[in-house]
Amino acid sequence: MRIMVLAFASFREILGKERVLFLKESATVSDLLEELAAARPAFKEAAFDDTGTLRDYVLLMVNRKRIDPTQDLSRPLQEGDELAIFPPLAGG
Amino acid sequence: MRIMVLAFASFREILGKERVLFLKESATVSDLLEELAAARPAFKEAAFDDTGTLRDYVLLMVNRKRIDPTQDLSRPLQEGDELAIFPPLAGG
Amino acid sequence: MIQITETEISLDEMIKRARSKDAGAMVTFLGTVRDDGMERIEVEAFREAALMELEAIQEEAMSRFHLIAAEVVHRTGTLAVGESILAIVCSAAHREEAFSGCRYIIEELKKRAPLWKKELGEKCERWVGQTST
Amino acid sequence: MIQITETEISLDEMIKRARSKDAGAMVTFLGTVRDDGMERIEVEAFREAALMELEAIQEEAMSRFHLIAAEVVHRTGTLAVGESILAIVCSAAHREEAFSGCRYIIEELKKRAPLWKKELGEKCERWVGQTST
Repeated sequence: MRIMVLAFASFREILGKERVLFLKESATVSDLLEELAAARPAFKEAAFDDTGTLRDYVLLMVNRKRIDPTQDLSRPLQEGDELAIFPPLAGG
Repeated sequence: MRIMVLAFASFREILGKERVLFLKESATVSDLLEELAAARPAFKEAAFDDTGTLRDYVLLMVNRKRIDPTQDLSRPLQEGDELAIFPPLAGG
Repeated sequence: MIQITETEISLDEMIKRARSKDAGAMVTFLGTVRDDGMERIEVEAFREAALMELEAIQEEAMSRFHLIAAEVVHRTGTLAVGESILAIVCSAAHREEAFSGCRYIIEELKKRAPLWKKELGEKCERWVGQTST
Repeated sequence: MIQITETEISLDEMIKRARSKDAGAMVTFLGTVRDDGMERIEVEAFREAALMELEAIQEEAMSRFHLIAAEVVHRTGTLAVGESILAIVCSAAHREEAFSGCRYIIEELKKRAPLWKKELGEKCERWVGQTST
């Protein structure tokens, strides 16, 4: 299935602003992040700590709604979903 | 001695903006107010209640410093003093 | 800058004066003539005393809240509904200080500055904040 | 009106839109680029998500604080020291509501709107609010 990945700020600098990933059916948010990490060592280093846990400051949205990385990484994605990855907000 | 009286807002409408009063030496703030009340019945009505007490909303300044009408009416005036009379503030 | 003026307030000019490379936040208060059933208001000042008081308030706000700039302009004369009576502009390094400084100035101005407003309608007129005599 | 824009913010236009005969108070917040040792900043937005969030925040502020108008404009792109990053204008019948509404919008915007700032200096660059990776 087709997932659109958007990245912002420091993660945009590593991943580019937009990319489309094709994943197997029933892939989860976690699967997607691991795929990105495997493809881009710089992303792996920026997003995961030495034990392979997602770092605190990685924020995620699925279809423009924030998800909780401590609970929702196992959430299955759907065809056409949009996942956004970004660091802590700093507007204003 | 010569005292400048300034009046603002509703009291300006009764007394005019500026007037010079000539009072006997050692006259007090209270003496000045009574002189004004005697000269202008409308001022007497606006500034004093039936018992002859200065109404709460009459505010006074001597030489641009607020004085407390409950304590300072017996204060003697000096040649050249400026007394300002006005109702509660309503700027902004 | 502290000003009491008969002419229209230029918030734009005030903001320009308050801008600074050290400022991260600027908070502005604008008091405008609200349609309370009257047509216009008259604003009167004890000019010299009000300027003195506003300068004192400005200095207090600057030092208490570490403001970079504080501008206060109060209008006098006849104003129509919608016009600006008062503008306050405070700049500071951070927003907390700019908000607090601006709030301090408006609250103290209302308590301490000798200024008065009269509402003028078709049929009646009334000094604001005064019980009828 | 809610806007995320690459072009300079016109506070003047925002204030015009927020004026109303029912408003007695208007409070404005302006966030500006402070000289923190850098030369300029870059502001980035997740545009669609930020607009949605700002609209939600605006509606909350309008109804909680009985605002008459609330305007929010956030700049994106490259900004020099002194330029405006963000402007918020709130009008209300009374000052308490206008201050609270303006304060609410800036605090919620900082917490909820997907926007980022990068400081760019001669020798270094740094995403604001992020520990170095």
